[in-house]
Amino acid sequence: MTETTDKNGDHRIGVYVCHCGSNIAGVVNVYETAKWAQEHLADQGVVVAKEYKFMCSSLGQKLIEEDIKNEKLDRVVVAACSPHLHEKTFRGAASRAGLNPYLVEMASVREQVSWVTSDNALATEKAKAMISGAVARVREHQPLDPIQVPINPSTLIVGGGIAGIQAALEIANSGFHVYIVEREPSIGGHMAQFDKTFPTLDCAACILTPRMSEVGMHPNIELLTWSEVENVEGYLGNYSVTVRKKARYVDTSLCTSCGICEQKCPRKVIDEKFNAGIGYRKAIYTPFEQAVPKYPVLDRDNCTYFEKGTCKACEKFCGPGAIKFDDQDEVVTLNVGNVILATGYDMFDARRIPRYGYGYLPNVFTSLEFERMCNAAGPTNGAIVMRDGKTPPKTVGIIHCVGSRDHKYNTYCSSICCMQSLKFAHLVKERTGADVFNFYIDMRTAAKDYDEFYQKVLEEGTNLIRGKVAEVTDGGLFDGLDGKLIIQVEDTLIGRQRRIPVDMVILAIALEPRHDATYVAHQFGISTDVHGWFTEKHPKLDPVATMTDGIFIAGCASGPKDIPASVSQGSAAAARVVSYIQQKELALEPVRASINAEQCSGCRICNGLCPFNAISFDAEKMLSEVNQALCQGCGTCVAACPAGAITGTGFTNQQILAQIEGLMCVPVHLEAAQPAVV
Amino acid sequence: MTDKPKFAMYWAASCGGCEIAVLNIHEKILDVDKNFDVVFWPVAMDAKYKDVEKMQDGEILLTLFNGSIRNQENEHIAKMLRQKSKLLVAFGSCANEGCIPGLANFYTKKQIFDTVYSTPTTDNPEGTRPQFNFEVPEGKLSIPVFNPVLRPLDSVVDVDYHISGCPPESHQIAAVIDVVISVLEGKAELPPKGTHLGVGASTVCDECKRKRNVKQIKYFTRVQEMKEIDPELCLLEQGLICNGPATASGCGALCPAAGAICAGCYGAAPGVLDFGARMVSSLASVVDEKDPRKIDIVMDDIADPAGSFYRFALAGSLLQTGPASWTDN
Amino acid sequence: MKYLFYPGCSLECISSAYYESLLALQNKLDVEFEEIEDWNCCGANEYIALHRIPSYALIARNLALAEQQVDGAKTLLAACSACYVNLARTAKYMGTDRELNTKVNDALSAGGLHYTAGTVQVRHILDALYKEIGICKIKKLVERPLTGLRVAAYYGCMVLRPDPDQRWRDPENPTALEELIAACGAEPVDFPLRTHCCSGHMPQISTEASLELLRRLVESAVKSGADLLITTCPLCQLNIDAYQDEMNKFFGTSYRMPILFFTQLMGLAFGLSPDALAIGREVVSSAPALARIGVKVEQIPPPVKRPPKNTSLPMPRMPKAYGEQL
Amino acid sequence: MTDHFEPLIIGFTCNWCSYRAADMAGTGRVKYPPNIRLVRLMCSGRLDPTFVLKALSSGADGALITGCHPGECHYIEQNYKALRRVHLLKRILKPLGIDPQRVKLVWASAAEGVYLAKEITNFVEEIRALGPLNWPVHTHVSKVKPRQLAEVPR
Amino acid sequence: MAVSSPAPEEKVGPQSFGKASPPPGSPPSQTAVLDFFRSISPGLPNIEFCIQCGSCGGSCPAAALMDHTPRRLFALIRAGELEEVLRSNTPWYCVSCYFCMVRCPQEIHITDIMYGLKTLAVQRGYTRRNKATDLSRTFAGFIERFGRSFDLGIAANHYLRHPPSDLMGSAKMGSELLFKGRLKLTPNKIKGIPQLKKILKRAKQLEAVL
Repeated sequence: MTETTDKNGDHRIGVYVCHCGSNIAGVVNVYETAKWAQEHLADQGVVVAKEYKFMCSSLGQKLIEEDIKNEKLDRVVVAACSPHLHEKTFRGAASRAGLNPYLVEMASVREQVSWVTSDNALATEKAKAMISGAVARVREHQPLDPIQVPINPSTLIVGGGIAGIQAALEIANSGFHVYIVEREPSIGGHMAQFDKTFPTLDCAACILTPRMSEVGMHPNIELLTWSEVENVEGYLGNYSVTVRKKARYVDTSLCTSCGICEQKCPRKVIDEKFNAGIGYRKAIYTPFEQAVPKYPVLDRDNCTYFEKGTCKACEKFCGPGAIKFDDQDEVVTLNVGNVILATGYDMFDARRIPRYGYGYLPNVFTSLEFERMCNAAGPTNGAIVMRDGKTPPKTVGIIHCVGSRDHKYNTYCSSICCMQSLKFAHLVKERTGADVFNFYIDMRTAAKDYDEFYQKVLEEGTNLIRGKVAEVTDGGLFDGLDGKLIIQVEDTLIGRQRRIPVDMVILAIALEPRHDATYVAHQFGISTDVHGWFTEKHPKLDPVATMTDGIFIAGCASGPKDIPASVSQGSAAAARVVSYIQQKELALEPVRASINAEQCSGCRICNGLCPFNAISFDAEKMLSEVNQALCQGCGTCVAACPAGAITGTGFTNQQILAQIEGLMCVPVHLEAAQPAVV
Repeated sequence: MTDKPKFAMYWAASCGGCEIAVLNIHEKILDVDKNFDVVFWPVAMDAKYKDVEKMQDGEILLTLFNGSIRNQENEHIAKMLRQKSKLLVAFGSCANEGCIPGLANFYTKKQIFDTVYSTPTTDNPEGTRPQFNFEVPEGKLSIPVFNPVLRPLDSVVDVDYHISGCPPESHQIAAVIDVVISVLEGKAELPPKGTHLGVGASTVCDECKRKRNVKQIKYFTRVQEMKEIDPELCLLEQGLICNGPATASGCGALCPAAGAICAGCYGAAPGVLDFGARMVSSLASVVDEKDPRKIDIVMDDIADPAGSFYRFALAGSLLQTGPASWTDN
Repeated sequence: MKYLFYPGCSLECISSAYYESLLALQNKLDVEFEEIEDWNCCGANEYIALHRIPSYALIARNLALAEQQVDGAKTLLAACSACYVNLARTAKYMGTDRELNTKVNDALSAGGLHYTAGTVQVRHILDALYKEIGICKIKKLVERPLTGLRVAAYYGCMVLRPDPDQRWRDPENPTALEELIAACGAEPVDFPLRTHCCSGHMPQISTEASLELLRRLVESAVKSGADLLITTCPLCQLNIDAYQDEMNKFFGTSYRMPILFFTQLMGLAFGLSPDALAIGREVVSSAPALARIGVKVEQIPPPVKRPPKNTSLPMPRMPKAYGEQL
Repeated sequence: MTDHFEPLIIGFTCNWCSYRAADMAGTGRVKYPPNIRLVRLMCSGRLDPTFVLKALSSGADGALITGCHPGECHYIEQNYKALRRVHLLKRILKPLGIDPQRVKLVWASAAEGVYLAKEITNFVEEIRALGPLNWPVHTHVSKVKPRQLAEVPR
Repeated sequence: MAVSSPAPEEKVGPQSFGKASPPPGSPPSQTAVLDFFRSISPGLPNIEFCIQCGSCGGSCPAAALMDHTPRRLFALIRAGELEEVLRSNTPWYCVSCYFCMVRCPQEIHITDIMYGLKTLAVQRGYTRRNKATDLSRTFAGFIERFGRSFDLGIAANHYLRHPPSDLMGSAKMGSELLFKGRLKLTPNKIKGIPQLKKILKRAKQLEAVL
């Protein structure tokens, strides 16, 4: 392997030492180094060793190209800066000279030697060592060709919330086909449940509905509502995703969505989903007026017919006979090039904090319940009332940070609750004139016009109390306060404990990752953070991409966001996807693992190691195989294979072992050494 | 008689099992006798070193050398046989990677002697130790010096072929003899130098019949600690440290078939540098823990990591032995 | 089943009722409480206010003695909540805080003692009854169901908090006593302040403040329609029981809310006689309330008239065992 | 050999974090001893114990393995494999009488150039304190020839 | 850690966190503050994480009586106002209900810290003769003497110093308890008193050098 059978230079290697102005030459004796390489590495096949002021300059590159041609070089080592800067440059030069670009190796003598070493002599020695390492390594290099993968132009978007809708429209409008898979009967997501949106207070429905219908009618968009992703296979440009379309018991081809079935259905059930549990729906229903698509769904678990075998009211009254009791789940396979995950968030379960009384104190509501209550199309038609359904509250307490910023629940800040709570304060004032108390730890209103909104709410005379509420109770009251709720809190600004009686409490509950987020992440081969939010490729510079090529994320799937942020992420993700699609074909770095079938023993040790599911096991042949396009080239399986059957191109054992030996052959010179400690 | 090509077999530091394996080829031994003139085989016949010394260089055609290089005698004979033979074959695990005797490399010469000559089980009140050179009235006595480090044959002399195994499978020995004979008869070509005869391209798992799943090891255990062993399932997945995944195939996976772990006597798979490192790397990769403390808890279950991963290959490994042994004399 | 047992000072006299009723349960539940030889006071919350290391040493002495008595039974039960917390906290910190451990053991060694962290499991009686013996078994033992008796469960603080060993699912929303009450055939009422503070040692420090806290408790208990309170803590019992008159005087109220120990209630359900359970030692007599036991109250069927149209919005549904699904 | 001992250390770096950290140290002109020589891997998960043994047995006095912080691996979770391998590797070095401290695992993100430089400096000093490993050169002969296969029937 | 060390330079006044006391007005180094907290409370008190949310003050049943809420104390300590903290009555009104501790979003060991502050206040001689300290002292006295608490004794002792607001009421209650056999006239004494005394003596020495 590393010990080379050919001491008489069957390779013809060129070594090029860059001065980088004085950056390198100022510390490393480049002339001596080049000379040394020429002499001492001749037996390794070094035939040319030159130094030059700026290797990366066009002249420097020319120099290399000429040598490759004239000296018939078959390997090149450039001792200059970090490969992260100029590897591409010198590879380019090589290929222009007709040499396979992957036969070039760089020694980073600037970042790793001249810039970090104080003693010049020692620096020169280290430079030599690194060059000899690079030479030894490059001897083992093999010519490689980049992997070309075609990009399937259609895209899958998981989740039909505002982020998903935005992304879908962007892509569809640029002329490419989009599938939206939505778990619920209608798209719209959480935003459809809201009433007003901060800070502008325009009604959510008014701005969302047009977009929903646009999606519904768009020729390039195919909606799969009431459906869930079952399985994902493939890789960038060529994903094949199987989707289960849950039985709707309504033949959408016949249904005119007249809504008669819903009217006639005798069965009334609590609407846990869209109405957040404070409203009712029928057993056959469309979640809300402007639902897209508007076809109803039959809720099998609550349908009298499925329970008792009689009723069929819907069927009787349905003109076109669209009710289909024998409807079955259907599994379809979608072939797409890219995927955008806009799966959104779940709401924190306030019952986990018993001291706030949600669940047994009737007049404690969650923020989502309250949104529904405010919503003109909601259970109370927008009337703000207490749990009895008629009395409007005279005093309302709004508690921030419920389930956020707390080590027992979620340590992060849910970022929207402050503004949402201020919005609630405004709505309560506006509609009931009640006194409002907002209990906050820190007021976070950092975005355009948000703080102005805060000012506005202050102006309306809302009581803002800085303090995390200790408890909400109906016990231990003085007379005359019966039926009231006592909010016990330390008003940290006056440093005193206060017990504030209110009629109604609203808990601004945290945003949490979807309960099945980690499962979904695993399906698509991406990762989640400790909380379960999807992790971005880079939190700042690449917030919508993931570590897996061709899988993008948008909206709250990667962490709490308000509507503007989610929308812009939708567009961003769409832009990334479109740019991929328009390239039609993509070249991937040929740093890949491959398994030698003859050597593989099928022990299956490597199978579980690949986070990108690139390794599959062929039970027939009892062999494991690597899918070249899925492989990201980390080399973990290479290192793990007990039979040494896996090789990782670009970083083979031979190359690395050779480099180690090469690096070793120049000791840290004792003559040169004043103790080299900084 | 003498025109027959000459055959020799020698044992250095070894147990003699290899010789028995040779005898296990049954009547084929007659072919050996028919085709060869057996000149030197201390176990089988009387022979003197000086007879060998007298021979011409390369006079012996085929020498099967089993056993590792423990002392200067081994070393001397190894060099002599190298000189006298055309084909020197490292025969068996000892000669190839040190085998069980190689485990002595975990200790220094001193520790070894202490163990041998002054433990309670040894009746040696004066604590006498071997004197390599000893003056007696009759003159000077000397016994072979004990090397601080046990080494496999190929780190002392150049070796033409390797036959793995502890001991090598008899049918493979027979096969080798067939080849050599057919070469003699000009029917076949010699395989390239350095070839490992009788070794497969892959590892023991390739020949193992046990069914296996994606590996996720939560704990390690030992046979004696288990209630029962699943006869179907891969031993590794049952928490047993089976060296099968890293051990060159060729033996037919006899041990795992019998419900015993593969100890690794066939040495590392082709192209592999260090046997232990392969086991370390692959096992560690499939341990199903992320928390350093939990990882340590799992790994505490491995009674003797170095011992189990280097049971046969220590003397042939990259490190070969501890630093103390190198300096010790 | 055998347990090491640390009664604590208050059980000696001021809450002897707790002690006696507890012992009375022994053979019913066939458990054995082996009292620690020559145990000393845990120092409540007073000693630790003056000295840090000494207070831990004071407590650790009991642990060390317990360790000597450990044989098979390594669970140490405390009846008094304060004692329980003190013992449990010390046992925990002896394990987690090396510095404290060495110092305390140093001190103990002066008395020829030593405590090895982890040798003794400290638990509260309620915790042991609820988790180890179990509601089912208790149900089986009930001979005289307390049907018709409305009981408010009052936990107080320290049995639930700080819960050093994470014994309870939720330190603010316990269900153990309620389940116990139900098992005894009585009816647990919804008592909002059941985990609130009885004002501890405040009567001695600031009477007014303590009376206010007591008033909240008693009032809320009365509002919740309870016939009597049951508790797990001597101090809670003492405060609510003994200071009720003073409280009434102070606020001009006239509450008579009796408070018993949960062991006494269990005893009754197991068919033991009131005086065997030392019932009657409470200041606010529980006699009127207990008079109802055994008396079948007639269930008058509600008048059949159409209820007014229900406009109310549905409540969020509480799953049965809520903690499980969290 | 003079009594003055200069350790020779081979460092294995992850292309995405620690190698970039090394670049960062460079651009920041953060000085550290030249006793370390870095080998670039795509990921600490590529770290094969063979590399470490090879380094030690061919003259290195120590080996530094660096990778992304747990949970930040560019390849999601491969650095945990490196972590486990190092754990087990140390366990086989000990019985051979090689101080496990000669192998060190350091997490360094692409931003932590200064930190990496500090860690390198520390490690060099630690190794200096442990003294030379000076492995005899004669040990690695023919160890690296690949084993060829026989064409003979098996 | 040398908070209550008897060494003279440690006595430079309440500002001292065991380190050299900072010039007036300048805040103490936060590390010193953390060491301080670790020194007065076992385990890891987590105090560095306090976000001043007031869960503690809100939950505290005795908050009404306190001159500072617990939250405020932590802020004061961070600001170097140790004197005011030690003069504060807050720790003395703590009834150890542990609400603050289970509710604190940052899992700070508030109650333990309160104990710590009490002991420190006592050791540094900040405790005015207030009811709470006296109660503790009386209680402690009985324990050290008998190894058990002695309700009647303690009550008598305490009420002699601080007569209860309505003496008659208390007397009536006392007699009732007595009558119900819930008060003993003589204290119980444990056998191991000498042993206990030795232990506490040693412990106090250790406390001193802490």
